Amino acid sequence: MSILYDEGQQAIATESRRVLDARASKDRLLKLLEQVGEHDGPFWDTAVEQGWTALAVPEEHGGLGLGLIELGLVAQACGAATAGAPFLTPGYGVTHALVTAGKADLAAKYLPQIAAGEARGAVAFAEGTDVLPTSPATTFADGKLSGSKPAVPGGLKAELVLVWASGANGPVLVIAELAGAERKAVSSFDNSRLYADLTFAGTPAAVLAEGAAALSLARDVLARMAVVTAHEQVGGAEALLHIARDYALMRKAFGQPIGAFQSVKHRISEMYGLVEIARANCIHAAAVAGTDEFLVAAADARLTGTEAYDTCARDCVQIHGGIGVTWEQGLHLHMRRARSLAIEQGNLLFWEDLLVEALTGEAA
Amino acid sequence: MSILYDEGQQAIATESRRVLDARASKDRLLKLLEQVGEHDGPFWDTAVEQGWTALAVPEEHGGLGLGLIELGLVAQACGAATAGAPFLTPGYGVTHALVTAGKADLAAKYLPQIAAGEARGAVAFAEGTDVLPTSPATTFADGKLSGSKPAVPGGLKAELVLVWASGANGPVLVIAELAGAERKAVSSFDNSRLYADLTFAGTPAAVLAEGAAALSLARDVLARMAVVTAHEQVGGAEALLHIARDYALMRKAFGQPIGAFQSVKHRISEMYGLVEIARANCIHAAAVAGTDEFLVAAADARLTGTEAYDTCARDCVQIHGGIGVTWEQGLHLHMRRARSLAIEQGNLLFWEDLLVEALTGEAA
Amino acid sequence: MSEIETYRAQARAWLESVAPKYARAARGKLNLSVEEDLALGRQYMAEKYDAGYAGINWKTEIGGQGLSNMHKIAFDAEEMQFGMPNVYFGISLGMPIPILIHYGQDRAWVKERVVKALRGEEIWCQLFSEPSGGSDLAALRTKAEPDGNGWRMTGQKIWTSWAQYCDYGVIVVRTDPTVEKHKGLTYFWVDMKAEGVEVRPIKLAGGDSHVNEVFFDAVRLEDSQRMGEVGGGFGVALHTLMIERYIATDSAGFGPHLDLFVDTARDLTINGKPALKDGRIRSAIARNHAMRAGLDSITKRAFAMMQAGMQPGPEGSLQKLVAVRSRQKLSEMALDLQGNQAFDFDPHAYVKEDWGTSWLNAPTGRIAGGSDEVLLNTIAEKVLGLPQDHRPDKGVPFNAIPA
Amino acid sequence: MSEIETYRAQARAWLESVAPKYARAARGKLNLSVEEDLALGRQYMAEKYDAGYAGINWKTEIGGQGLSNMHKIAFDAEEMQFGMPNVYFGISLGMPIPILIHYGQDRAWVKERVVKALRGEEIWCQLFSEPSGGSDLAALRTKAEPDGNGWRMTGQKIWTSWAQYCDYGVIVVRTDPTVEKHKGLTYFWVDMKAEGVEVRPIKLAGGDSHVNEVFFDAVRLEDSQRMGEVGGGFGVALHTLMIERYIATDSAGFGPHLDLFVDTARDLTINGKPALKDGRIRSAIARNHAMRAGLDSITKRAFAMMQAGMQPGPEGSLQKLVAVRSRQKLSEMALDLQGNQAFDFDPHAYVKEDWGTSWLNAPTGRIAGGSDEVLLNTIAEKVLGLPQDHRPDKGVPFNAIPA
Repeated sequence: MSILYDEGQQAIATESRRVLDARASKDRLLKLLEQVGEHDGPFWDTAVEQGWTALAVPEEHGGLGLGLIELGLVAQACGAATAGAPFLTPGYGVTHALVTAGKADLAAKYLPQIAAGEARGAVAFAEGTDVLPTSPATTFADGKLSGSKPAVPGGLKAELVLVWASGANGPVLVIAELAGAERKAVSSFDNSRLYADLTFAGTPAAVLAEGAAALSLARDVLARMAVVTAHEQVGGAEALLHIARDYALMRKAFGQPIGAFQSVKHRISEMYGLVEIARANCIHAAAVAGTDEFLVAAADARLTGTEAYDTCARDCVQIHGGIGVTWEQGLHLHMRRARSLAIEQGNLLFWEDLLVEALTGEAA
Repeated sequence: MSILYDEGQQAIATESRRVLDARASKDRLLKLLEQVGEHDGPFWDTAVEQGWTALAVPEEHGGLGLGLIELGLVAQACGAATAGAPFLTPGYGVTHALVTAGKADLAAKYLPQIAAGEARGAVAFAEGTDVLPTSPATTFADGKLSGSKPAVPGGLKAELVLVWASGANGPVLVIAELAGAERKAVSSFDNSRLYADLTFAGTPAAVLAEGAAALSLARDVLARMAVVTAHEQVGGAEALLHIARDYALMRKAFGQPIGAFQSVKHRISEMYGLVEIARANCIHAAAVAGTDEFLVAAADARLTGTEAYDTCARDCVQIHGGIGVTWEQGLHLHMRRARSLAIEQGNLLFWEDLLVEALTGEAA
Repeated sequence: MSEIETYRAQARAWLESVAPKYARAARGKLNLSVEEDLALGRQYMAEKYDAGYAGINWKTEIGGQGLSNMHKIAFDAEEMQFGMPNVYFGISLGMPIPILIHYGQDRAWVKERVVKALRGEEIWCQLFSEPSGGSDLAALRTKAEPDGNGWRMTGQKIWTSWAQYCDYGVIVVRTDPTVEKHKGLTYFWVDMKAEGVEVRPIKLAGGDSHVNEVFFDAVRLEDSQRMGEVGGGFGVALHTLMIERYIATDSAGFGPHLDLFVDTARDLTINGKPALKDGRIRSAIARNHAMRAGLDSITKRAFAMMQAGMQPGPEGSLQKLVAVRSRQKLSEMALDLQGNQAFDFDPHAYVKEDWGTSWLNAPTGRIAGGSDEVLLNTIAEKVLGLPQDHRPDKGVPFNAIPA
Repeated sequence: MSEIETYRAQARAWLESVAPKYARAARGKLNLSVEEDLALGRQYMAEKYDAGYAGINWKTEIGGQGLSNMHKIAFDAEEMQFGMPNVYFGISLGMPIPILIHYGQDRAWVKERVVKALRGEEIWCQLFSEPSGGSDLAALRTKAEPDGNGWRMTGQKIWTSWAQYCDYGVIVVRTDPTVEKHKGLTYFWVDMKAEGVEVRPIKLAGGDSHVNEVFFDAVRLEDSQRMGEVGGGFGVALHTLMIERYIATDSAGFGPHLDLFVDTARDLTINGKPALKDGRIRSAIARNHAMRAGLDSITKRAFAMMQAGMQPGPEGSLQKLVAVRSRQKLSEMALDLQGNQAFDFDPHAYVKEDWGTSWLNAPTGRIAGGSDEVLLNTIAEKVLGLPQDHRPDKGVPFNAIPA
């Protein structure tokens, strides 16, 4: 649990950034914004080809046996590129659940498919505004799921879904194949996230954990996904910091680069501060995954990641002036992604309350 | 209820500012900070001499029969001068209670003394962190008060006190002469406020209102005092805005006035915005006193007044750099006053909750 | 009931009488294209003119009703609640027409334009910003060169609202590149249908295209189209922006009213508890209410002073700066509060009634009509007397400034 | 148990052994004057030196222990919890002594000074700021003119911490007014007891006087007191500030730990409900925790990198900027929360354990050792490569700049 990246991790960071830069296409991403139900195929092919789907899968199941640190670094590169598919984070959530739950048969059945990119994962915990409802309305009985989950990221095209439901005795965490569920595409401001309302009507599903074990596993999965998302947010925020910096050096007003005006200059310095604080929290959180410190560290990373990406999106656009709000220029790709990532895995209010409860023992 | 000041009101504003400027003494005020239990005698003499104590007292009781608008303008001038005595605001609270309660005998007895500056008023509503406790621990029975009120502004030297207490059937609003109470000076960061812990052990008191009437009168008194305080905050904030502006024009760094640097320039513009928004709320609140709109308008004025004074205190000191934090330079007089006024009449949290309850009907 | 109250009641009665045809509630169901909605808007403006509610506070001799600002405010307040299809005419009647009234040379022609603009038969746009200029009005490059007894104009403007539907525009161009940059500008009106004028819509981040690039290729201008002195364009432009400050105020920052935030929160829970009970939500409601109330009081006072023949204070310049910036964050919060439900998004939803479009379009509001930074500078320099930023180009002839 | 952990345990044992005499808990009862507390502090430093906990990560040949940064961090973390009387020696050992070790010419003399400073027998101060200079280091006016084989120094410094108790100081002065302003500076050490040196304490807003004005009237400096090249003073000064960045970090912004805020809130109610249940308080706790955790992780990583022989990233420069600014607002909130009870105030309360003094002294923290604005500029220019602000004085010889 070192807080300094080793050579292998640095290589993953550099390589993932390199390959995404090489294959980036703003036009493709802009087109996706106006197409409900489409994601960025080329990006996802890259992810599979690069083995990102296999990163956290144990070697005996055809994976690379790596963990949150490595996945975080990939997510950071994806965030910088406003990656056009939502499967990486929930895919990791499903993977971690399968690896941890101790159901050898399910692990053996699904993990190789996930590693190979044949099965894409979605995670359906939330109902209404509850990120992890105490007693979910979605029910599980006799091996079958009933109920619905609104606007699940990646839900429209994933093959597997990890569902938080109510069982006979308390909550259960189950895994189901989405072929057996009804999906309705949700038209959103960030359409490549493939949000879908999922309806289960007797959908076959298998139990990963029950009762208290289910709750702690679900929390762990959620916290880990939040840390991956925080890395993605840092990547996006850092990209915006650099875009703003470069524009401030190039663009002239009143006869000098706008970067020479303190309002622009100091705003960019503040962006830098938010990015570095969030990055430091991400590195720490990934390093302490699996320890008692993790939940608090995950909340710290998530809160600062969201603040950094939101603020950088606001300020980078502002620094650009008129050009910053055009469709073609594309800064709104980050602005939209900042919003979708701020909501996926639970908003600021949720994580503030969770953190304070962990720190003070006082529930909201 | 016009929102444009008439000539008389403009004259009061100009004259109160002029006389306070003429008699201002920073050294006197600085000395008071280190003396527990002393207030600025010369200032209070001025207040009495100028008839500010008589402003809101009806003419038949020796007053000027004016109201919140005029008192607000005087309070604004006092705020700019970080006036060295706390009696103006609670004095008005006591006056308004006497005028409104409809107890002719009490009004006839006390109002002339207040108008003449012979009786200075204090208001003791708060207990613990409760600004207006639902069931105060201080009790009133058989014409006598028992209990204590912590750190009452002006409590150390006032002659009269308006007390929020529990009576036989529900809350009561009573008036007592402080000669009959025990007072303990509280050493504070703004000593000329004359904070005192008041202890009543069978102190004789007279009832102004009981039950529901007491609650609505207490609320009205509190809201009116909050509007006076908001004017005082606007006066202080505006003074800091001007001090900052003047310093930014005079002080040079890197070969030019620091006011030419956008970080300083924009910060001062933001100060201006906060001052003008708070001022506009104050003018509106004073104009609608006595109408159904008043409580909401008072909360608006109070919230923006506190934000303006706090922010201007922080930023004016920051703009001054090292010199801004010296004792002699005296900006800390405003910084300290910003804090004491932010807490007297209830903090931001209290007024936020009160406002939202008025707007939505939803209690905290 | 005061005279204004009576007037307000009459106005409301008339608005209700035409609402079934024009109000947003009615139009919403029809899924009209922008062109269809505009056509309906023109009908509404004509009916409004015939009913005597157009140009309320303008002089009768140029086609107005000759009533007070208070009458105008009363009508606007009522009209706003119906969501009539008048958005296309806001700028036209807000800035260009008043400027035309003030500076136009041929008065008969001016009156004809005013009436047609009030009736919605003609629309005017305002051509200020340029690609290279950004927020620096004095850096304009579009030029007009003497051409016989008139001028020939060539160049490019950008961010021109509704230009694709406009008949005329007001424009600031450089007529003398050899003098200090803000001194070489002149103000004209231009026929948007004239030869050499090309309009290209710009698609914005939110997906719609009501702003445009406008190209001028050797467009002929008669000297009678000039408004103000040759070289006096900067002053006229500032005058236009002054008007804008008072016309374009909305303490909601042109986003949803705070009541919508309360309604949104009322139906939601945070970790199982009612959102309206949560201190964070209460704080957001309270602070925004206090801020907006302050801005509204500033506006009320400004109009009361104008009414009393006084010059309103400069605090009016705070409106857009403060309101739009806070609208942006409030909209973000309103979306976040809804959790996954916030993902359900309609890009065509009305920005004053929808948190999604309000959030997505807020940045345009913080930039259009003077960016936050320009407004802060203006307040610092014009109101508080602080020094200008360092300007290497100061005092340098325009054609000597390195591009 | 790792070697560091063992070391930490030993250190704690020793600290506990001397705590009854030196820890704040013990001293608190005695109401000591600053002078009495300082005397006790000198004793503590001597005991600490004898116990082998002084100069932990410094080379043995100049009087240190030759251990790693990790050992130093471990000891400091333990020591901080006891509140030992070491505040008077923090700057002395933090910046001047390391600079002396790096640049001092007479090594034997240097080692003697280092040991006496470590033992608390001598204290060093840092003389940078000047009345006219403010945050502009290169604008210093205190001058040293050649005088035989040495120099003669005249001028005034300000904001010098603990100068009234100091034996020596390090100072930057102008030795050549005829060159561009940052090029004419030279760095010396100075004997604070020398003839012509006068120290006048400055009373601060909080009421105490640990900073001073220092006047130099034709004070003689030997050339052997010079540190670095003639004209190289600016570089040495920046080196000093670099060290400061890593020595002086506290994610609490040198105010109370967040736990104190939680404890404060735990006992309070807001409108009758527990403060810790209120979303506004929860948000303040959560955001501050997240921010401070990030700063702590940055520091941990910086030391881990130094330990691994790498150069830590520039993000260390964020510490003071972010931490002190937020400490100011958190302290205000902590006071407001207490209502009237907050008025009860002790001006001598320890700033890290009291919201009143933390709030009142926070502004000094946002200005001393580089104001927020200077830090933001430094990050923008040195880290992000953004242009310098406009500087009319750039390239102009110092004596040609209008005062």
